[in-house]
Amino acid sequence: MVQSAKPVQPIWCPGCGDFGVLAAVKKAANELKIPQHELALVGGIGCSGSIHNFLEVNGIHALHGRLLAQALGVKLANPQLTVVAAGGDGDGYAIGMGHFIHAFKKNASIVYLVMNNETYGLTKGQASPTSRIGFEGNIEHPFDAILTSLSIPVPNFIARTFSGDPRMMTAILIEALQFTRAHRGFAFIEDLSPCVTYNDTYKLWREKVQDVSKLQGYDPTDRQVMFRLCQETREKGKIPIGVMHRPSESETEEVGLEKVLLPDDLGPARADISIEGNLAGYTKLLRAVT
Amino acid sequence: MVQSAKPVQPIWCPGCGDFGVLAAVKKAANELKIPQHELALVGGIGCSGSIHNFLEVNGIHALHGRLLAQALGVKLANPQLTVVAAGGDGDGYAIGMGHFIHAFKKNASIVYLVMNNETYGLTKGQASPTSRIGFEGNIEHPFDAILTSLSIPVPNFIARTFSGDPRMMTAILIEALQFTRAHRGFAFIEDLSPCVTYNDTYKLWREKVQDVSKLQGYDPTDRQVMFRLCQETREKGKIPIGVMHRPSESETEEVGLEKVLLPDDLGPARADISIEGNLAGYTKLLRAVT
Amino acid sequence: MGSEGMPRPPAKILADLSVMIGGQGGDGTLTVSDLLGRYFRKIGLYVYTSRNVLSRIRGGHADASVRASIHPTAAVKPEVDVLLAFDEEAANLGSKELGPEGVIIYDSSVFTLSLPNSYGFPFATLVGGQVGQPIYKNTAAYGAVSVLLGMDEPLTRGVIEERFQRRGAEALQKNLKALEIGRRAAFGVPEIPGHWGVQHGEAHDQILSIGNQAVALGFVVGGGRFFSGYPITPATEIMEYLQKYLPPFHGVVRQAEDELAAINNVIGAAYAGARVMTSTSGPGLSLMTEGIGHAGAAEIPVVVADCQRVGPSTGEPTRHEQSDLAHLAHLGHGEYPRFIIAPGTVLECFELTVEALNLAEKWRLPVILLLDQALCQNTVTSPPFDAAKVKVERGQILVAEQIAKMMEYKAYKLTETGISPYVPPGTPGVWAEITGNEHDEWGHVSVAVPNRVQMMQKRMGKMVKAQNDLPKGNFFGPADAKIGIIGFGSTTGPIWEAQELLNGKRVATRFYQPRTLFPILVHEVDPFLKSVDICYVVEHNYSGQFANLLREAVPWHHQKIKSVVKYDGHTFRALELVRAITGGA
Amino acid sequence: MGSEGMPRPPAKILADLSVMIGGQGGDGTLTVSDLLGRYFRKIGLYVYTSRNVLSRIRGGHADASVRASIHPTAAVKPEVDVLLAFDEEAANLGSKELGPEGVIIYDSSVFTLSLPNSYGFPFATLVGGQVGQPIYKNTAAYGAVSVLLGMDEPLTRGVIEERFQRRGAEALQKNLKALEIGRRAAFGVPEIPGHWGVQHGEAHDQILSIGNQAVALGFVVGGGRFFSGYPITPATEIMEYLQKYLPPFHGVVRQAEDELAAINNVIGAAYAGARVMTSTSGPGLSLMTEGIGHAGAAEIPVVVADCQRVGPSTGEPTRHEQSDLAHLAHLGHGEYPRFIIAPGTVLECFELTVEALNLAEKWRLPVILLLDQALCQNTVTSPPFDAAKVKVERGQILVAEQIAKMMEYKAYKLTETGISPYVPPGTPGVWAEITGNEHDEWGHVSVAVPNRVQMMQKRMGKMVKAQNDLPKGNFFGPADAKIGIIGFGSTTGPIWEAQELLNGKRVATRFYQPRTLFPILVHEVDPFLKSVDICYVVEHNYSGQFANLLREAVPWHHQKIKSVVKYDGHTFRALELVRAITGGA
Ligand SMILES: Cc1ncc(C[n+]2csc(CCOP(=O)(O)OP(=O)(O)O)c2C)c(N)n1
Ligand SMILES: Cc1ncc(C[n+]2csc(CCOP(=O)(O)OP(=O)(O)O)c2C)c(N)n1
Ligand code: SF4
Ligand code: SF4
Ligand SMILES: [Mg+2]
Ligand SMILES: [Mg+2]
Repeated sequence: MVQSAKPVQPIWCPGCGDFGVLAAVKKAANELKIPQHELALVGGIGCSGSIHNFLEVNGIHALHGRLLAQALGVKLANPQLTVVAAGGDGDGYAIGMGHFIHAFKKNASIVYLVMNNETYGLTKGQASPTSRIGFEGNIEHPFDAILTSLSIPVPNFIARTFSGDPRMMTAILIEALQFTRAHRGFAFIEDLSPCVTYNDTYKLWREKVQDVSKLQGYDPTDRQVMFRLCQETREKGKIPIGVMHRPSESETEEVGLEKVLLPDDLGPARADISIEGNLAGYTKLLRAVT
Repeated sequence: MVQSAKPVQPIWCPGCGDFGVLAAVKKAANELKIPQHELALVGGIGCSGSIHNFLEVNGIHALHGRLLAQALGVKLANPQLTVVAAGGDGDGYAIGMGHFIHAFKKNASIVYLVMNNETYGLTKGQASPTSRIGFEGNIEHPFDAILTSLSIPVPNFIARTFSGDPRMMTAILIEALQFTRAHRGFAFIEDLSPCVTYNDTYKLWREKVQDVSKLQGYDPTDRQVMFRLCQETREKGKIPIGVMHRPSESETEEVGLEKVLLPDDLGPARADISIEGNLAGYTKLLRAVT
Repeated sequence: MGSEGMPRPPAKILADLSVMIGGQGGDGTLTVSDLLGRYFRKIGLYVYTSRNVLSRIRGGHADASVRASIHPTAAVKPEVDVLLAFDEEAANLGSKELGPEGVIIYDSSVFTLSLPNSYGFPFATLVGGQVGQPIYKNTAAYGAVSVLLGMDEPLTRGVIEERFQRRGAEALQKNLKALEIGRRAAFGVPEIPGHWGVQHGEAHDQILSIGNQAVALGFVVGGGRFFSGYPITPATEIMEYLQKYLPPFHGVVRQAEDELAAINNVIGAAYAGARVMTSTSGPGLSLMTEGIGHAGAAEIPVVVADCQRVGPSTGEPTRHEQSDLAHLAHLGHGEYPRFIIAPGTVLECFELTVEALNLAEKWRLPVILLLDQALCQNTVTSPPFDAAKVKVERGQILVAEQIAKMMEYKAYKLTETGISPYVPPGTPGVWAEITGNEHDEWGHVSVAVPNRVQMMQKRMGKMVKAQNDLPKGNFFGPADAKIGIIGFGSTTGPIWEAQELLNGKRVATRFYQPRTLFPILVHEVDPFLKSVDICYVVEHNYSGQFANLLREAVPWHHQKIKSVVKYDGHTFRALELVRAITGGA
Repeated sequence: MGSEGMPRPPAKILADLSVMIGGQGGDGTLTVSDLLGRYFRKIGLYVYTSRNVLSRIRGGHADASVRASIHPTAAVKPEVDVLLAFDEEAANLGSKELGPEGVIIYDSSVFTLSLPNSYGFPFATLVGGQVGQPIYKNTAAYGAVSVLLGMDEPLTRGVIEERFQRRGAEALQKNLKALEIGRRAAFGVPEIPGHWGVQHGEAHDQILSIGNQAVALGFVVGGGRFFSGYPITPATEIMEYLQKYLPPFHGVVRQAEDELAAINNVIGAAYAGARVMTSTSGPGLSLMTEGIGHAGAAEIPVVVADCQRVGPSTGEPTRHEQSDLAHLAHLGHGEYPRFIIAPGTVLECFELTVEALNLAEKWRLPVILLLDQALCQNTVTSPPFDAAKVKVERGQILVAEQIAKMMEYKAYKLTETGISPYVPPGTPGVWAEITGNEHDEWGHVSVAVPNRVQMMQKRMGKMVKAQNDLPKGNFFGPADAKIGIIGFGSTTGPIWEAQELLNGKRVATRFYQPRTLFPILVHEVDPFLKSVDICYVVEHNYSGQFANLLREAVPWHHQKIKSVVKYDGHTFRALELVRAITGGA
């Protein structure tokens, strides 16, 4: 077999939450038997965003905040690829906020994995959009990506996981991958992934996480219910985790953007672009200009 | 008196919804007796964004999508100014989406007025993030800025108005201005402002608007209630208008970002920056470097 | 003449004429110029139309002009023969450009004029009364002009049918009625009918197109299959044409949420193996700066079409300029290779778009297709585009059989040419790391010193090694002329015309139209500058940006380089160039 | 010596020494270099420390070096005297730089070395056992080095107390304990104690600082009151210092959501009348392209500090380069004026930040403060900064009395200098329109031709009219030297040192350190280039960007201009420059 790029040693600090995500990605890809060459991982810039370097798959290191924009291009160019975008909370919710909101709306079948450590790890611990008030002088209310994603009226898959709960994390990631591989649309997972160096929240989060599926009235097909449950959980000082929106099959049967645009699945990257193969069509096109 | 820049004739098409906004701004500023030199209007790029050219106030024409970022700088540099940012839906929800979401979070006391015509007027009628499916080939679900703004856990003022209902529009604008002038934080108004040339929705919207204050259970201090009411109204094919979030006095007493950062109100633009006036402080600062 | 009411000499037959149409935005000036352009093309003339509009939807002064000639032309005629004015401002502005024998036709329901050779018709009132909607006044005015120029009646109608049939029967009928109204009115004034004649031409093989359309077509035929863009004047039409053209060929067009998304969308798609492009203008281009640099560092082939308009900042969105060149040549923090190629005609827009796609993939780097507002939006006759002549060259994209023979696949393999063969994701049995961080051959992040130096040399070396692969310049005029002219993009048209005018004055010039603007092709420029005593570098910007690039690349010729610049938003007139070159009237 | 165990000659006293500390990220190499730097400064030496770290938080090779000398220095010493290695990689890499008499001290709990003059101590094991946490091994190693260099014991401790007291009593105690462990171990090896001595110096008036701190202080003292930025290496410290420094002076510092917000935040604040700055590095700078152009078009005074790092794209975030210059000189679509000024020392970082603020407000345009990683982050002794010497010049910002006398206030009034007096919003009785669209004197959008030409000339003319107001260059070396050197930013240090080395070889050189890089000050450059036969332009990039700007500005000197470039992420060593200039070893 041809030798491809080998994974390098993770650059993460020992104990970093991102190791949990790496393990879950490996497990999920194994379980679903996704061929390595069909998995394309688009990384953000940050500690978290280097995850693709530690896996044997197609990896592209995007620009800070632009991973979703690049991932969209990858998916639409070749809808057969399983595309995972993975990066940090700074990358996704600060500089990347515009693309983040639009990713729900565009609804390409990409898994987006945010490793939320409530800080900018790689630049040494500044406050991020999810930082609590008081952290490194932060005076802004933390952004809750789950609440906001529930506000966008598109049937996406939405979940939050915790690196300290690898079972749930892996199960949800598998579900998200299945969702996107069935071309059902965009799947967003925010993983609570502590930064042991600048914001070690392992202990705190272990106490605070609340599995939403255990709450009364849990119904991940109903945005209003989930919006309320998540908000109430927050008000109680807890952090809701679990699947927050699981649209029904009927809502999402192959509505992924790539399917809408390319129902025959033969996308830009695999189309025949030879002149011979297209001469009739081209000639007709050009003749129409008079 | 010194002659300052005179307003020019609006460049808008006859009947454009933006005329309604212009009238409301004039009326509100009059009613509140805001001195012209204290009003700073930051315009976006688009038909709507040129509104400051038609008023006798301080106007700055920002870049496409950057009006909130510039408005923030204006307000923090001189908290005494009444700052209004005004632009289109393309400007605010497409290219400006990142700053839009962060404006709620940052919570500077700025009024942000989006003239939503569900299209890009100035570039001749392409689909915008709020366009309905089918409009100019649009295949994306329209973005509902009110729902999303209700998802951000900060006590902002949130409302939607309709240019076809100038009374409500003016009243709400006055309230928003009062809110920001009292340094209570960010105030967002989305005005439904039809583009008669590329997307004439006057008739349609007149039929569809629903004053939320008339709905049972209306409670603008409760985000969950309003989230539900707005979503239900949408599901009935109506467009909710009115005040969607009116935080209580106790939540917002002078929490505007500029007050938090500059409690003495003497901001960057008006501080004494002479060497003489600061020599003692500077000397102490520099002596600390050894 | 005319206004005296005396029997006239036989009508003068024009072989090169210009009609200018002016009014308020929304008056339909562009429609009239379009109709006239279609007509003239049908009688075998070469046609060039230009526009002069504001960045607003209705109101404000707007004008357009149509030139028709038995000779190829891509420039505004120095003097206007017929001025059609819908309001007084248009009459005043336009009359300054009117030739001594020029005729003004105007809408007398709006204003009156007392200039010689001016004829008022109450188009708006007449049409308002008889068709019910005064907006059709422009078609009536077209009718009056058709009478003035003795245009063939069925063909005059035919052009309207061609243009309006898509709009439905009612719109068509109303336009035809307005046409009749205009013609009848014109026949009522004795000096008008057949005042002039228009010579028929031989250019029957030509098509009528604009640069933006040619770029869109070149993209499709060149194998482009993924496009993402964001609306911006004067680039939007490229996206709009592609929205129509691409889907039947398994292509995708996305309107992105902004230009940051657009450039990163195409980077992602190119990474995945598609041929891609985005198009924009100044403000959007500035926003793409980081993205284009990423493509340069990660060696991802993207084409960026820049439809230049007046800068800086929001500037004058609808006006013409060529002031992004210096920015593009030095675009982005750090250093990476890029090619900037610039078509000078609509046909070259088609051809060089294909070439841009080929070059990007062959050399694996960003290619800038540099356009300008006049080239993008002005209608001009062109030889038709021929798909059979197009060559799609993908460079070293490896297919399954090649891969099977390989021991290893390194996405950034160091090679003689600096080009690393590429395998897109999804190809069985291989994968790779792609990154904009400095990296080793495997795509792994590396800061090792020898690797850094090699990788910089690999990438930057492409700009030297590719020189013979880059589009060659065109040369016009005698090789022994001692006066040189350099110009690119839409200045080619006015320069050709200036060369002819200078020829008439026995001033021989040689015009070098570079089509690769960056890197400067020293092997072309150096002999050219050697061959002349002086060289005028003609461009639409303040600083003389191309002249500056020349000074940097061939400083030994600096004394010969003279900048001729214009930065007022309007294209050069041939006479301005003649004056600049002869140093007087 | 040493390893033979023979009685040694009396200790050699070093007057210029270099200690290199290498290991894995997280080993605390920067802490050791900081401690040594503090110590040497206290004994009156000039100190220069540099770093070489990876863009990751822990692990991977990282090193730092400290130079201390009785003479001023801002360059890495050609040869290392003491190498402190925490792992094998550090020993291997570092030993290449070791001088013939150099000594290696290493952590023998991790590896063993068989090189001459190398002494292993099991720092991690010792500290792990006695302090409980092996991470304090770096302080132990500092202790060993202090013994090797015969450093004064109380002062060695004092430096630790100074640095760690903020961290609390426990951390301090542990560090002091680790110090003792290291010292005791070193005393156990006969060759170590007082192996060398370190000469005391006279530089007691100096402070120890980095460029980023000096910029932050210059900003405050220069009247800067609004800063918005986004974290990015190597610029982040500017924001972090300002977060501490500004609030007491009614200043505001914001961490923005991205660089687009940062530049537009400062534009808004400058419009409102505050003195502003943002700071960033390559990727952020590219994102600010559109915003900086807006400031140029709308005539809003902003200062942008660019802390250059290795590009292109994400490049090498922690490494040194000067490759954004060409980008900055041509930044943005369209054309607008800007000044690029470049300090060469930490003191100049302070002074020119003030100057940047003055120039921006006086000329009403964007000013780029061009820095580089070495200048930004390397610690160096510097004369202290003096607030009393600072001049805050606000240009023509009008106050109430002036306004009262005016008939009209036009924000873009055409004047002789091109500068329009400014009245910030909030000033009673006046208001204005400010825009990045082309505009007339009132700030109303205009596409009128004569207005466009005047406004372009107004703005662009500033770059000519301001020439005498821009920071002058420094000249070093005899005026009659025939070999010229040009270099800017942090290359000044190595160039000074090269000049001295060349002096020793009787090669006289004259060094011109321009502090205004754009526009090129022809009145400075031209006579300088006239005065020399050849001129080496020394810079950290691939293309020779400043040399290219010179070719463009003074092409007649092109034959004298020789580029000396380095783009491997590391600063020039003086010897490399000597070799480049003498053309051999
Ligand atoms: C345009 C740009 N701005 C800033 C940076 C510097 N930068 C690198 S990583 C990072 C933030 C990382 O935070 P996050 O995304 O939360 O990732 P983490 O390291 O916490 O996993 C920043 C600001 C950059 N690379 N590019
Ligand atoms: C960076 C940038 N991209 C694109 C444009 C072109 N542009 C001008 S206005 C506009 C959209 C206007 O739509 P909207 O904001 O909804 O305003 P409207 O005209 O509908 O009021 C666009 C895309 C620009 N000026 N700058
Ligand atoms: S700094 Fe934080 S986020 Fe980065 S690798 Fe270390 S623990 Fe993980
Ligand atoms: S195009 Fe639409 S938005 Fe623009 S001025 Fe006309 S009606 Fe208003
Ligand atoms: Mg993070
Ligand atoms: Mg709009």
